[in-house]
Amino acid sequence: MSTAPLAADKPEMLRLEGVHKHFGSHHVLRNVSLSVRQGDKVVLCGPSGSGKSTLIRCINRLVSHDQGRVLVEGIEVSDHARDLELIRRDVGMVFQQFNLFPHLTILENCTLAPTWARKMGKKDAEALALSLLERVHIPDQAHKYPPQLSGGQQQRAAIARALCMKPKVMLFDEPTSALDPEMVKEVLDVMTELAAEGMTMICVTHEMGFARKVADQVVFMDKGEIVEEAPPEEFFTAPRNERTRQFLCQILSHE
Amino acid sequence: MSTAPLAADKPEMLRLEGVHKHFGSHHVLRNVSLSVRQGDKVVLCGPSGSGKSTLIRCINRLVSHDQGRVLVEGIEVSDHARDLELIRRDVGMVFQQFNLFPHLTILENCTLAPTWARKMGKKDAEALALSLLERVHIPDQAHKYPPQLSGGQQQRAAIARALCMKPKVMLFDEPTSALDPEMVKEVLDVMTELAAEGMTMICVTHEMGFARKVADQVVFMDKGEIVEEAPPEEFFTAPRNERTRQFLCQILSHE
Amino acid sequence: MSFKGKVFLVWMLLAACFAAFVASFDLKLSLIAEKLPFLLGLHLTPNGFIQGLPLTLFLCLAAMVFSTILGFLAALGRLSGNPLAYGLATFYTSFFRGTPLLVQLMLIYLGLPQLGPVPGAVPAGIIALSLCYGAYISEIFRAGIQAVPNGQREAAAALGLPRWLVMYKVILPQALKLIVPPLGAQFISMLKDSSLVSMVGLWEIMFLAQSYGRSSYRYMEMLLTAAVLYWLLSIVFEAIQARIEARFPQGRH
Amino acid sequence: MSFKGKVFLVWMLLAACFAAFVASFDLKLSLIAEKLPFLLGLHLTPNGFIQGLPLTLFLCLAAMVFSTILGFLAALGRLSGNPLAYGLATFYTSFFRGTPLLVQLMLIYLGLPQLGPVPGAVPAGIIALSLCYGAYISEIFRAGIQAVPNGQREAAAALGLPRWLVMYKVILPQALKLIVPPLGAQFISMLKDSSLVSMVGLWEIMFLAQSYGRSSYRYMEMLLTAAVLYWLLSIVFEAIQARIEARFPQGRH
Amino acid sequence: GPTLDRVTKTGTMVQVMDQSYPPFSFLNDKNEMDGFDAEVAKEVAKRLGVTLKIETPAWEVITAGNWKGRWDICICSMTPSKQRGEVLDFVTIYYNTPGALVVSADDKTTTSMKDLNGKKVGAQSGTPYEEYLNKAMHPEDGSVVKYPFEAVTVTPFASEDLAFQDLALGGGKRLDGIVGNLITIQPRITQTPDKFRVVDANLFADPNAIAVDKGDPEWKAKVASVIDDMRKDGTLSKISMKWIGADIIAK
Ligand SMILES: Nc1ncnc2c1ncn2[C@@H]1O[C@H](COP(=O)(O)OP(=O)(O)OP(=O)(O)O)[C@@H](O)[C@H]1O
Ligand SMILES: Nc1ncnc2c1ncn2[C@@H]1O[C@H](COP(=O)(O)OP(=O)(O)OP(=O)(O)O)[C@@H](O)[C@H]1O
Ligand SMILES: [Mg+2]
Ligand SMILES: [Mg+2]
Repeated sequence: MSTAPLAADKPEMLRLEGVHKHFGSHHVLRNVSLSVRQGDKVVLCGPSGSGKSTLIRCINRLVSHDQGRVLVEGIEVSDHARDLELIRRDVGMVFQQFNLFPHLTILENCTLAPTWARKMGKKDAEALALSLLERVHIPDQAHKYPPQLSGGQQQRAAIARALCMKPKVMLFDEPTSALDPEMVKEVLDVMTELAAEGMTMICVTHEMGFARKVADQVVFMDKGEIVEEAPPEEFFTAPRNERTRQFLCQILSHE
Repeated sequence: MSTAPLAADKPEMLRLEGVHKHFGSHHVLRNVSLSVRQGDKVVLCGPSGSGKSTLIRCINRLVSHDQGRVLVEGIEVSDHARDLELIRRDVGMVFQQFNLFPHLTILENCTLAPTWARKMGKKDAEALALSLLERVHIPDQAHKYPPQLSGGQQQRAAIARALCMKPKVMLFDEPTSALDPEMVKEVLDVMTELAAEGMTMICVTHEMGFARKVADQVVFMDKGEIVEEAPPEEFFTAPRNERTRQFLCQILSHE
Repeated sequence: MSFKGKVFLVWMLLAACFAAFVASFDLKLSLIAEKLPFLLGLHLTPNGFIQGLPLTLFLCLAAMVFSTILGFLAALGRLSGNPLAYGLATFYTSFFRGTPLLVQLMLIYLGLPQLGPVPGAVPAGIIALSLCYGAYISEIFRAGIQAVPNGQREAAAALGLPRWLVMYKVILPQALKLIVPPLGAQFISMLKDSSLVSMVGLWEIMFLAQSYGRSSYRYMEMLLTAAVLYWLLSIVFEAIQARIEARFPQGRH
Repeated sequence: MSFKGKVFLVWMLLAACFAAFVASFDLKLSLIAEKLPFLLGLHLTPNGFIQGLPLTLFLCLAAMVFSTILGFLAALGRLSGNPLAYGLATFYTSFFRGTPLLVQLMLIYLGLPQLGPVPGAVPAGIIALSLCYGAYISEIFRAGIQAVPNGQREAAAALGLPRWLVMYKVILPQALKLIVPPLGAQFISMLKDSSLVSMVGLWEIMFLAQSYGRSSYRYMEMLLTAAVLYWLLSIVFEAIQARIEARFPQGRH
Repeated sequence: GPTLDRVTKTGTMVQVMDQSYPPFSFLNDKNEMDGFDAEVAKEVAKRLGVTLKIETPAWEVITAGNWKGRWDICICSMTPSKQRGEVLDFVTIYYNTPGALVVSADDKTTTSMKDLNGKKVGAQSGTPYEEYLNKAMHPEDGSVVKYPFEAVTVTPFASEDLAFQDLALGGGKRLDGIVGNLITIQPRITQTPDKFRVVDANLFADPNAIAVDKGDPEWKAKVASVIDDMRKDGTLSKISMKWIGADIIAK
């Protein structure tokens, strides 16, 4: 009988220890610690400006932290260029604004990194890209340019692009908040499928339906601190912290 | 006993008769007719690209229609510059991207049109602007520049700016879809208050909670046509058209 | 040491290298000292007119004003739907961007008299510089005006503001942020191109430098002196430009 | 009639006005006909070297290549965090933007021999044009590179691509769209500034026009001929630029 | 005529001359135009009883003619020729000067123009010296010029300075020789000793005339008579001795 092993048994993928970050005099992350095991799905939420993006950008060092340690698979993230490139290849990232390369076709977007950074052959890279485009349900868009696609299609292409590097962790930074409402679902569906396949994921999102359904752990941030960290049932039904309660009330009230 | 008069008794504010619009060879509005009486609140929804924005832009001629007639208070909207300026002063508009003037303070944003187009004195215009900023709950932001405000505050400032011209109709084009989720509520609240005060409103939005609560009439567009037009109870519970049903299913499913 | 400090050091080093290179020419510094007051325009010409640096500055400042006005009008023409305005504006820019300033100056100085008016050297110089640079500047204004997001125009129009007011109160103030940097670059070019008007006998910096250089048979000394003056002027221009840029509000939503 | 048709009519009208103005100079057309083949470079110089239009084109094309490379490198320097690279790049651009091309040409043509190498007229001209325009072009590259949204850089970095590859495959191709138009404008300026290298005895268009004009005392005829040649060349340049621009994908998300 | 009327009416005579052609015209230490031509002009103005104003546009602009009342007279070392005569009137030839050949001081072999056959010889463009090298002189008086060489590679320069800078690098580096006005060359050689050597000091005689705009015979006659007086009473010769150190006045 094969059941998923208990979370505690799985190896640790990511670890943040007492991370601080300042932008000028602005203290954006305050003593943030977090541990994510293989296969975990973490949803990160909190008000605008609370430091969610900064936090997940510290993981692949698009932002460099001032203090504390960030470890990916046990390797400390630092400015060492070679190490950094290796870590980044294992950590996929999906942005709110898609950030597809508009001058390349969807297929070229997907094969660029595998051919250059993974030294994959052109044929292999294209085959891999096509299979992943299939997985996000847009195989027929491979030869179009990003601006020719709808927002939802672009975001799914961006997910495929990240998956082409065969990452071990995926970071999502509000992947659906720039989308028209009818397209939100198609992207969330792809993310749900990815979660079901066992991908380790950290996801900044305000789609609480998705959080309820997919997350193992919901993390709530405010003013640079992790205020609450709980499994979704507990988080939504019995938030311990007053700030969490307020936040949930605000974003759920108009649904 | 003062009750609201029956809708049919109220004078007609807006009327579209068989309006067509092409962008090049792309037929964007197909024989659209619509009538809005004073005090009516109409919510317009439909998939991306269905022509919602184009439709409401035809009303104040940010887009010029090819065929059919558009009447505002019985005056036909045409290219006649003087008439057009007069009509536009009576029709307020709020955009998805706020479109505040970033080089002017919020107060200056609000007083620009009254002083130049309504020839109001500077003092009067400022007093009016401050009272309206109060009404949208941001009187303390009057002397800041737009980029210094949060999205929700900016959108409320944009509503105040439009109200400063004392318009008879307000057009809203997805006023909350560029906002962070915690800010959606504060804008919808202001719009609900405005509706309660009897403003005639046409509102493109996907906030179905708002539509249920405020609208007299919900209009569903697809591919340039008005497909369904019904009071909210009927629209949400018993949509007659298949396309409406599909759309509602898509955007309500992940809430 | 700070980044700025290090950069300053690098500059000093390079300036020293340049000075060493120049020193290898075996320059007669006494000549420079003797002629500098004239280049700086501390004296008037025998005709009682300004000369040297003040004349260069005067020509440029006048041409700046006129070329900016011309450039703005031509930009409106290029953005206009009126075929006459559009045709005029494009013909103007094509001709004045496509032909050498020297030819334009000669057409005005030697050609205009054929039609009647006989322009003096100063007006001819200012007209030529203004027309030529107006053509370049029109492109800058056009790009700046077009870069203002269309939403701004729409929001202003939706408020019922007349078109000129939209341009004056909403578009131009925002376009300026994009217009000022390339405009400053054009003015620095103009500074140096103004030396061409020595053709019509104006004693600006380059004219004096060349005259002195030839009559003393010390061409390099004078050219270098002129170069340093132009360099200083352009550094001053850049500083002014940076000041103006700094006054624009930073953010855009 | 279509807008284009009307604009064409306006152009024809203006061209006719211009022709009438020029005709009022009482030009000796036979002289133009006689000298045109030389200006067009249909014959070689007595030295067996190219002259006239082909020489102008050759100088410009060579200087275009070198100034673009220089400009790109200087732009990288200005965007770099390394104080040496930054200092070098800013010193270079400040000097070559701030001083007249004439002085730069003289420094290279007459100054370099002091250090040893005696550059010929053609290399000196190309070096001077390249250095001078490289300084302007660096500013264009800098602005173009900076205008590519930061998200592009971040997305590429997040994929683990090394920095040079991010520049080469992601940033530059997108920056080109913003770089090409002002670059084209610079090349058109360069076309006309290349006439300055006649100073060192290169028989390009302006040199020939001026010497024929001087020796026949028919200065206007020759200047106008040169002007028309430059104008035509710049129209051709603009057409090529428009073609290149048209090849860029239109949309941006 | 119009020029004479204007000079009488305004009491000023506007003299136009080259900005730098020492010792005939140049900016002196007081920043005033000075030299042989300037002094002749001063004297002419004095005798006409008017004040003198000097303007210095580019040579091309002066020789384009059609002065439109901008300038009244050009005492500016202009060599008369048939073509120039079409746009300007020549009052009188006031001095002659020899054309000279200069080579680099380190060039010990060149003894005449003949030795420079096929070599690079520089001259200021638009001058009789360039025409001489091109074997294309057309003197106004119709005299025939002798050319004691087959063909040289003519290298025209916008200014003589650059030609001399090139020659100063050494014979054959960029240039083998220069043909120019002996009188303008002389001070240059004294200023920069050990660089140049005059090979032939009398290639041909170059006449220099006073020019006025076309269409005013009265003014032309008036200037001619003033110059004639100055020639007769020795004033011109005195000025010549002062600036040139020799009497080059055309008799
Ligand atoms: N590069 C930067 N320079 C300066 N300040 C920054 C920078 N990036 C972020 N900040 C500031 O840091 C704070 C946290 O930003 P962050 O983007 O992490 O918030 P967030 O929680 O992702 O908010 P949002 O929901 O708006 O994306 C904000 O106050 C922001 O203004
Ligand atoms: N200025 C324009 N030029 C050309 N096509 C246009 C223009 N404006 C809109 N369109 C096209 O017209 C169609 C309808 O556009 P419109 O903006 O009205 O749709 P919408 O219903 O408002 O969609 P969304 O929800 O994305 O705002 C779309 O296909 C769009 O591409
Ligand atoms: Mg964020
Ligand atoms: Mg829309």
